[in-house]
Amino acid sequence: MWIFRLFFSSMQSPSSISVRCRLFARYAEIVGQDEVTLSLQRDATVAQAVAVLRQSVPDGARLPEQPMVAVNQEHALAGQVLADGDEIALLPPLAGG
Amino acid sequence: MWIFRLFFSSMQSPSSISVRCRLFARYAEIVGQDEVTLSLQRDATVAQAVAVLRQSVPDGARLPEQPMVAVNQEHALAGQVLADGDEIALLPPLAGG
Amino acid sequence: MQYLVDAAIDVAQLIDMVSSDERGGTAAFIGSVRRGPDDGPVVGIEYSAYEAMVETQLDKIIARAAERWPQARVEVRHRIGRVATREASVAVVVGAPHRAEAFAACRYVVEQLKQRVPIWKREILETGERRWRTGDLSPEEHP
Amino acid sequence: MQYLVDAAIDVAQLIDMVSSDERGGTAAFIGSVRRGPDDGPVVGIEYSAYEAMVETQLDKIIARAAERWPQARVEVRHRIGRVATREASVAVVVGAPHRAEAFAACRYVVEQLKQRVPIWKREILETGERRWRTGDLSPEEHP
Repeated sequence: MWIFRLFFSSMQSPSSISVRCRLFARYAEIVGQDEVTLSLQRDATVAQAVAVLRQSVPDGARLPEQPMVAVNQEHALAGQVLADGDEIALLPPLAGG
Repeated sequence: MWIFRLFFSSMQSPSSISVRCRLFARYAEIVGQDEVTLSLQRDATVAQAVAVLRQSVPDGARLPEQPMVAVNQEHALAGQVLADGDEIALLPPLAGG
Repeated sequence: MQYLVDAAIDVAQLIDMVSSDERGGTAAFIGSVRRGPDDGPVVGIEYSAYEAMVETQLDKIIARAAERWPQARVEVRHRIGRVATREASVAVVVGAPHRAEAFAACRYVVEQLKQRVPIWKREILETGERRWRTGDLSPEEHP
Repeated sequence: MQYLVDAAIDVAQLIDMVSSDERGGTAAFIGSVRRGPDDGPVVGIEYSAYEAMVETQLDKIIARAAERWPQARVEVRHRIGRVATREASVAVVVGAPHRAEAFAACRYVVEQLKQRVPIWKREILETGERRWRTGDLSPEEHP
């Protein structure tokens, strides 16, 4: 039973996941685009996604290392584990109102 | 000098004062009038004015013994001393808003 | 009379009056004539007031608010006479540079108004009967 | 989109929506585009948003307010796109049976909105230049 689970689990979770990353306001301006698809290792965290993004877009190093992030439209902490198909968003300091 | 003052003081302060007493809302309804002129002894207090009013108008005893009172449009305590020409008002429980 | 009005209160106009380039946050309180579950067939409210004292007291309340929140600007209107259910009976509108001041000054003026300003209301029932009400309380018993 | 609007916010209409026979107290917050003494020649603000998340987050904020103040009704509108100085950029309007609930729920929704709802503003200067601003803070330095 335990072996079965491991087997199916590895079937359903390939070694990499694909995550849609959205950029807004000043962050979109900095990197010159508002959407990037990132390929991440399985069980990658929000922090790892941000690190990959900062290295894979032009001027990505000008993005903060620990920006405010949302995952699937919910505020998320740096340690949250991502799943294939998630939408993450880098949010500049909010200024509604 | 002291005698002079006493003399002038008694000249300017006759033994009784006249006070205009206004009634509003339910209190006006109870006594059937919205204004009464009261003649009070010199140095009468708000409480004494209310006592005189309750005895001198029809159904005055149905007014509360310690209503909210204003003197010259300012909220006043029962012990406040009245002066000739003051306007006092009996205020039912306020209900603005 | 500056604060007592006998026609509909234009809240949008009051908001415009208190806002400015420097005052970006506006807090407002609008009281409307309501009919609660225990209130029976109330069709409106008739407001009466000690009019001169209303003006005197609101002048003072607004002056005290201006001392505490010097950058705030306050507008107050209260209906007098008959007001139908759901119409606004009172509006307190405060503009300030920041929202904390706007909320605090608005709340202050509303509470002071309820405590100090001599206005009374009489419910008008469907039957035509009228009934005095005290503020925020159950109907006054007739003595 | 329920909360984001690209035309003038009609505050009087929102007040009408949240008031009822049972909800006699309405508290409102209106934020307008301001130009403070240090802001220079700002002629307006351009708002942008993560629109789907604005809707998701405001739904949740309003649902949490409804748990805490079950008798309150909340309406929120936020402008998107360009808004001229002194126009309303946001309105939070709360009707409740009593004013304490209306004020508390209104303040709660405003604070939550400022903290959680992904909206950004860029000042438009007289010169045509644009400048990102953070909420309630000084202009962000460009990195």
